[in-house]
Amino acid sequence: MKFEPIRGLLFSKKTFRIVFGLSAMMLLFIGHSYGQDAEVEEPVAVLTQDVANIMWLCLAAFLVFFMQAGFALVESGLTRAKNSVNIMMKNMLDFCFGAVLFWAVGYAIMYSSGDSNFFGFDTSLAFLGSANAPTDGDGYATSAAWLFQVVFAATAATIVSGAMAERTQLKSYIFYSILITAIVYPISGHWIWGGGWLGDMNFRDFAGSTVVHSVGGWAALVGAIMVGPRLGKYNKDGSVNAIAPHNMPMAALGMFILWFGWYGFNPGSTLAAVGGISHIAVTTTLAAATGGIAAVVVSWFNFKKPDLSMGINGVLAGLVGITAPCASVSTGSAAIIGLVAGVIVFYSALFIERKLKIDDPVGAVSVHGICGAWGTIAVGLFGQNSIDVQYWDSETAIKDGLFFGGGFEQLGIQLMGVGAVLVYVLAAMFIIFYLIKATMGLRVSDEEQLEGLDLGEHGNSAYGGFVMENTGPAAIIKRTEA
Amino acid sequence: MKFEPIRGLLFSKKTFRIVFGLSAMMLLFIGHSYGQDAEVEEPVAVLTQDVANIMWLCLAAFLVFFMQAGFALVESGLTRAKNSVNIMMKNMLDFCFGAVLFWAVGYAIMYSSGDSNFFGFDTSLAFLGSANAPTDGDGYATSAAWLFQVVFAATAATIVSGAMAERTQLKSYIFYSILITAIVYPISGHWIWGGGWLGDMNFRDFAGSTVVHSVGGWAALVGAIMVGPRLGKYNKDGSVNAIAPHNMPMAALGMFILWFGWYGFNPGSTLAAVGGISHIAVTTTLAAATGGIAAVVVSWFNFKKPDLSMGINGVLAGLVGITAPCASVSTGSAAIIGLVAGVIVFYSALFIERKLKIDDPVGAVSVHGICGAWGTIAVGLFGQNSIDVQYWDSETAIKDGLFFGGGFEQLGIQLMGVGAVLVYVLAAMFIIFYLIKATMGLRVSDEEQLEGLDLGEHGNSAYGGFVMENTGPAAIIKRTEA
Amino acid sequence: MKFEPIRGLLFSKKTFRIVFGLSAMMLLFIGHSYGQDAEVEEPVAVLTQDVANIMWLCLAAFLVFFMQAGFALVESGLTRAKNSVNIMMKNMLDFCFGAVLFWAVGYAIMYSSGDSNFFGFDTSLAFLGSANAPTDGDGYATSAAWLFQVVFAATAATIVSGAMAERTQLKSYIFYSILITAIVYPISGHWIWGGGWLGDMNFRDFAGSTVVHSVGGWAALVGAIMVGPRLGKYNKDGSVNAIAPHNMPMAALGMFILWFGWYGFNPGSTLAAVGGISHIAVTTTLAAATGGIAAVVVSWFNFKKPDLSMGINGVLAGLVGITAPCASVSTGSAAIIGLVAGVIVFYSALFIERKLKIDDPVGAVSVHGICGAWGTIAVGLFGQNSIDVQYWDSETAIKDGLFFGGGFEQLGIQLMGVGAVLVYVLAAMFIIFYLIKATMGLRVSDEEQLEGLDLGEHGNSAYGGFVMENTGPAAIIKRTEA
Amino acid sequence: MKKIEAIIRTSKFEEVVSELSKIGVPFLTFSEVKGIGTEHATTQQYRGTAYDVGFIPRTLLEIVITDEKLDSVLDCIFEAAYTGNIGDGKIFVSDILEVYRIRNKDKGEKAL
Amino acid sequence: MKKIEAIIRTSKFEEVVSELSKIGVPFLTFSEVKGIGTEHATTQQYRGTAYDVGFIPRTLLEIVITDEKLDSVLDCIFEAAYTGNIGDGKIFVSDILEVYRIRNKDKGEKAL
Amino acid sequence: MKKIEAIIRTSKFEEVVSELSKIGVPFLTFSEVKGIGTEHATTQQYRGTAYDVGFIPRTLLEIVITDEKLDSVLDCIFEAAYTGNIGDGKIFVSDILEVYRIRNKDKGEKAL
Ligand SMILES: Nc1ncnc2c1ncn2[C@@H]1O[C@H](COP(=O)(O)OP(=O)(O)O)[C@@H](O)[C@H]1O
Ligand SMILES: Nc1ncnc2c1ncn2[C@@H]1O[C@H](COP(=O)(O)OP(=O)(O)O)[C@@H](O)[C@H]1O
Ligand SMILES: Nc1ncnc2c1ncn2[C@@H]1O[C@H](COP(=O)(O)OP(=O)(O)O)[C@@H](O)[C@H]1O
Repeated sequence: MKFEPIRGLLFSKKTFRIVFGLSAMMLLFIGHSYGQDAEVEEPVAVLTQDVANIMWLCLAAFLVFFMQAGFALVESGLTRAKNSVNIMMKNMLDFCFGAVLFWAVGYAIMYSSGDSNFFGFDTSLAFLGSANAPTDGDGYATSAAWLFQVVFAATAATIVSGAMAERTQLKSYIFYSILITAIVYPISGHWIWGGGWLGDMNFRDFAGSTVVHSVGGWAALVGAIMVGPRLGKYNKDGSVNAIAPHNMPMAALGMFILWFGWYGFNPGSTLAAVGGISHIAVTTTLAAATGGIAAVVVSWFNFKKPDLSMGINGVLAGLVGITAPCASVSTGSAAIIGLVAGVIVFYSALFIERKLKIDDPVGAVSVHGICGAWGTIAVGLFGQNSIDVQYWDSETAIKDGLFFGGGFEQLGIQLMGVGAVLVYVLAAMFIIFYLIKATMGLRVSDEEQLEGLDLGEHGNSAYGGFVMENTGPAAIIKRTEA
Repeated sequence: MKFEPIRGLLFSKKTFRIVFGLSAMMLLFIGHSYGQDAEVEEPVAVLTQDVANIMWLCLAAFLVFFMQAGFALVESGLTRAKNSVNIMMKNMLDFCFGAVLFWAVGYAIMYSSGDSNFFGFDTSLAFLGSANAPTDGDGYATSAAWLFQVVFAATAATIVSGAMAERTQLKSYIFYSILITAIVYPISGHWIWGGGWLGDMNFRDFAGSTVVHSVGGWAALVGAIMVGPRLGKYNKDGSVNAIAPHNMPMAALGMFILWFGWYGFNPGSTLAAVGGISHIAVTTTLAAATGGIAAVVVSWFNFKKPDLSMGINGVLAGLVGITAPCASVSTGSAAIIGLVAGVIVFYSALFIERKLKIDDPVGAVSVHGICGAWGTIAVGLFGQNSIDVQYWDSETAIKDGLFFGGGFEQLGIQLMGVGAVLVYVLAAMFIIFYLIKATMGLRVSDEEQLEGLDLGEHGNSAYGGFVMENTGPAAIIKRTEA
Repeated sequence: MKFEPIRGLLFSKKTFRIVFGLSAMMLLFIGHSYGQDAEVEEPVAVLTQDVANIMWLCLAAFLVFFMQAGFALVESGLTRAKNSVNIMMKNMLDFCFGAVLFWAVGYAIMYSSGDSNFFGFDTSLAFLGSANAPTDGDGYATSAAWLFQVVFAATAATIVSGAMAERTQLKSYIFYSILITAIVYPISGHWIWGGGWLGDMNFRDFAGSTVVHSVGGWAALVGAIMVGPRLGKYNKDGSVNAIAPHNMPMAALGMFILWFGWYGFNPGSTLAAVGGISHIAVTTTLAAATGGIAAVVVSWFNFKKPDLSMGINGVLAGLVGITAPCASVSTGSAAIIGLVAGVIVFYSALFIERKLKIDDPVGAVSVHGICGAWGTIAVGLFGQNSIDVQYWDSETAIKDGLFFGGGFEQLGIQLMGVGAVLVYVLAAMFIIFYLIKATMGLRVSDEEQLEGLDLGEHGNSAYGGFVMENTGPAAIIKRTEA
Repeated sequence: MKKIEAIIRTSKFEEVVSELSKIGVPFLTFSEVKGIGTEHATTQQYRGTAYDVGFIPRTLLEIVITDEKLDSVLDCIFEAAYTGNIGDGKIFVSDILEVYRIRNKDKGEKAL
Repeated sequence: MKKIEAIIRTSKFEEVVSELSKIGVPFLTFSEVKGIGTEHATTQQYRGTAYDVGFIPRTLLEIVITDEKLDSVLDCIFEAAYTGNIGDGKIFVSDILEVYRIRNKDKGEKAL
Repeated sequence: MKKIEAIIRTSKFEEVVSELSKIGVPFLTFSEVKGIGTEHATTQQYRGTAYDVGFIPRTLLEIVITDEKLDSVLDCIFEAAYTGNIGDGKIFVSDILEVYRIRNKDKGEKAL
């Protein structure tokens, strides 16, 4: 980072070359071509589209990376203080292991060249292949693509953390997170984004409602079922106890960070520096807003009081819902898609908790699984060819959706994709969690759960110096009426 | 987000077209024009200024969006734990409702074409008009403009939240926030940025000291007066009690996030990808720094100890103060403007609390209202035509300020703008809050205020598991000497 | 920020000029040159490389600025609640004072033109010289360069805060932070980045493992020694007590923010908008990941339980370690460099605490000092000319490292740089802290330390409303076996 | 000497303390306790499931006092802690054998 | 009247309270205290240095009761707070001279 | 048997506990309480307005002990909790009728 100062860059030929090692690729010398225009004499370097694409992809990836903090805060905030160290550790480690595994293996599966429409492994991409030590713009483009993909893979992995919070062994969680980033996610990702069969059918999942969120959400569903509910969550008669969260401002901050990061997630999925990112950012904003409003209003109506945790879920549901259709729908449709997502997430969370008796402390299955499916299907309902074609060529652009006169064609494709990924992920994750459970076990002991995983798994506690309530499982929490 | 991987973008013609649906607009094929330059054979795509502008505007808008989290944290941190859920809910909802309303109505008022210099409504912009489902770069530019504007509108709205914290009904707050984003803010915004009379007079408010911050600050003033002080804030003899904040690190984090987001707020207001953003970022940095220093030093001197909450206010005051003049002054002037803002905010906050007996828990009126006015006036004192003209054409650029030999001309215009907005906002907000108070009421009951709005409005609490002090209003807080 | 709306920018000639005041520099009118290409008729403005560089530098600087929040949170989270106000104040003020001093003095030292290889002062850069009120692209480039440098300088300064936490007087800390940003950091910075003797030797420190982190780390070492350990940290027999942290989720959030900000720190150090930033972002990601994994695994092995605070240190160690070599090594080497950093930081932290009996509450010396040195040396081990040359011209590019067949040449240069900075910083900081100690004193009184610096220095407390444990120094903390 | 333990509404704490100091009893020890009795805490809810925390935060005052002052202290508390609603709390009186002041080993009434 | 102070395991609190309410004692005052005794707290560690917090969080129940009910309350606690391991806690019984209900100045057994 | 309630300076807690354990009393129950007395808490300030929290955080020790050991425990506390400044705290002694150990229903001195 030598500079003398940067002004040098502009005027000193020497320094110029120093930093612009890539000049051959990146700079465009124009000048004498302007025969009749005497004003411009010096050649002027301009930013090529290739470099602009790489930069945009990197910036978007940074924003998506930051979502990792958002997930950690939402999960920790909505659970109890005695498990906070454990939750932070999980959210740190799933990214760390995920990055290494996706570098070594995952990316080579996801983008294996098209021999197979179902599964392949491209050894030339393992360990980032030639981009391992890139020496040209080609390598840099691969690096940027990997970076953007790895943060997506880590998102899918970390979704599960919330659903299994407060009762899962750390080592089992690490093991799971390695397998999802290395194998499970890349396979279905390959189907849709890597040149596989769903992509070939013009299944549209622009930014990952299905590829990322539903995969994470269905994995979370299997995980929550297999690890079982937290002690004290359900009474013998099947009635439900509230397990109160320990830090609502922390959860709300996490929501804001996730929303912020989503501006990398969706607009970044153009993979290129194009004007169309602004429309995507607008649809994303509106769906998040209507999702939040819907969930708050519905909870206000049903519970008599507006529930913040439901509002947070609603915003995230709107964001997950718009992720697939963000570049295929109008702003009006986006507002409706978010609104519906906010309603869905509310009833889904209650249904899973109260009817299915599955304990998902943060509502991850509803937000990511169910609303991911909703968003993917919404492409077949609200999608408009005239918008989509701005981001794709006319052959691969979607058909108009059901509500825009296109009939059931695109909707059918979307439903097939949703169904295929659902079946695949449920099966794959069932096998994985079954094997983990059978060998190393999934669940901590009841004693450990009672005193908290911070003490049991890490030997310490999150909030030294604060006087905490001595809560047992259902201690001092009595259910009255729902 | 299909890619195979992104390398494909560079070499495969097919994919190229797929992603670059906008090629006609965005790509610049140069090549055969280089008759004498045989090296460049292939056409090379470059980033057009139009797309670069859109991207910069979007990135800046993302940063400004994140300020929403900063506001929530500062407000919550500086107030009591028993109201934290409520504060997070307000800060989430004012953005959600604000986005929907500004999409439906607000933008169409603010940028109504120039029939009227005072008020108009451009139906072709309601619900984002043609950019609702954009099919060209024109639409994308409008989308980007809306995005950048909506985060500004939400900022103005959320400022009020802090001043009315800990005692305002949630539903009244929602109602207020709808009205300010839909109507109040767009009208004065139209005057200055939307082609209205103040803009026509070359009133300069580059990034919104007046348009955004003063509007929010004056609305906060009316709100704080109309809702009345918190229980226990003032004794019968008029003396003041301290109501201690519950989480200073949270407030400080909020300040850092706001400062970070301000780098979108001010530099983004170029509305274009230009080199001049760097100067704006520098003036912004220096004013924030001197604002923080000034407030800490003054509080150290007056209180014998340096006060963190005043320091936070000082940084924000510096930022608000430099918002209008950031692109019109030198770095030295910026440092002075920030310094003065830091001093002003200190004395202003004490004056409002102790003399006017208005209870503004976070100092919002002083930071945003008063220092917004100061910043706007500072343009007329420190502004330099030679700097300003870099960002505007020579007709619309400001005159030199009083301290730079320009006399009172620009200062007069600035003062008129400050005064006009002050009068307008006080009047409009008085009517709005009056009507809300008369119909649904503004203030929660005293009992609810005592036990906290978290319990009263939401039925739960922010910090489950922590043992909290059982504080009544002035409980265990006795004023001694100021 | 006038627009009508932004669409106007595209079509109205007038507005066009208004915002594009810099057109002469920035816009490239191409058109009639396309003699044979009748499609493109209108001149199309494109983004010049100069403006793109400025924008990238600014964006990167914004991200690095945000690291200030990360440092504050990690430091506060890993220490006790009774000092949190003080820590926030320090982290706010060191940036505020740092910005002003670096503007007035520091930058003029660091980039003093090459009269001297050791020390100089370029009066034309003091107070940003001509860029104080820039009127051309040259000035904007200097502004951007200053902005990027000031956030680096503040990083170096703030590192020390953690090592001296919980016992240092605020005014002494402010005094120290002024001196490091104004003088100490700029001098060694000049040697390496400002045209000084180390840079001339082709010493490679791409993004500041030595320039920023080691300088901060060695200063932290001197500071921690001179201020002495916290009360109760060491028993009379020399054995060590644990002083438990007060907020682990806060510390983890700080780590995520630092990681996020590092994507400005390293990729931004290209100082130019080039495709190579993607490779830098990948090496940064992998080293952080392996650093985190290594520290967790080693702590798990040694302590029987995985330690979160060590994991946080490990991620940061990986990031510091890759900072110098990020643009000179392959992704595989990056993974190894991070892994080694994670192991080093673990043993280093224990060694400093247990053998050297130096009390560094957050492990700043190990993370920044030791791992900064490790990263710088790693360039001489893992560096590859073929990668490095992409970012520098062939004359200034590094030689291959020891493990890549380049022998000891580059390694020798790197070792010399590490050694020179070590000696210089230890000497300079010893003098500074000695003088501060001799005049105003460094350490607060024991009573103040016991009741906390929040009460002693600021007269209040961070967490009003929470019931806190009444902890004395070693109160209720008994050491058993390590 | 007698020990008075008064379990009062938290919201009445300020008032009781200031009244006690008026009648010359500006010393006591208090702590945050939780009460289970006839009065129940407000029900809270999280995600629509109500829960009754089952107890009410109360303040426990502990005052050791000479026998003569007992009645005036009792009256003072009756007055200041009164709302008339269920949950105003209880007062327990018991015997104290001896009191010491650590600072100077004063004992008995002198130590109060 | 008697005062029962029972220092029990925090984890047994729920059970004791619900058993007491079954035998007609649905009122008590409790608080979070810390105990030092034969049983020791789990050792914690931070950055590899173990530390013994030296005490165990316990719940202190305070119940004032008529003399007749004393035995049944004691039995109830013996039952519900029992695990058989070291650290089950202690019960202290002492005399209470008088009890008042603040709400209506009831005194004596009526006030309970 | 006697109950000793000692309200001491929080900063002296460690010392008192370790001295007590030296004289064979390694058991007690303690809690965080707040004291109002002659000594006042340091004044805090927020935005320049001073406030007196009005109380001092103190530690309340509760030790039940046989009558013989009473004096040695008292002396031990006098020693270890002493600074000589106002606010060293108080010790209250009262009678305990009976003590039980929950684990095995031991009663009386055996239960201590
Ligand atoms: N027998 C008792 N022993 C100890 N504490 C009691 C007893 N009875 C009541 N209390 C305490 O007194 C508080 C108030 O009692 P409650 O029955 O709710 O109303 P009231 O005081 O009007 O009779 C309870 O919350 C509890 O803390
Ligand atoms: N003499 C005593 N005075 C006051 N509290 C005591 C006394 N002895 C024990 N305790 C309390 O009882 C708790 C349990 O005592 P412990 O010796 O650990 O087991 P056990 O109850 O099985 O004998 C202690 O943690 C302490 O709170
Ligand atoms: N009569 C009393 N009843 C209960 N607690 C008391 C009484 N008098 C004093 N205390 C407690 O003792 C503490 C110390 O008393 P204070 O008057 O400040 O100093 P000293 O102990 O030196 O007389 C007080 O903070 C309070 O907790």
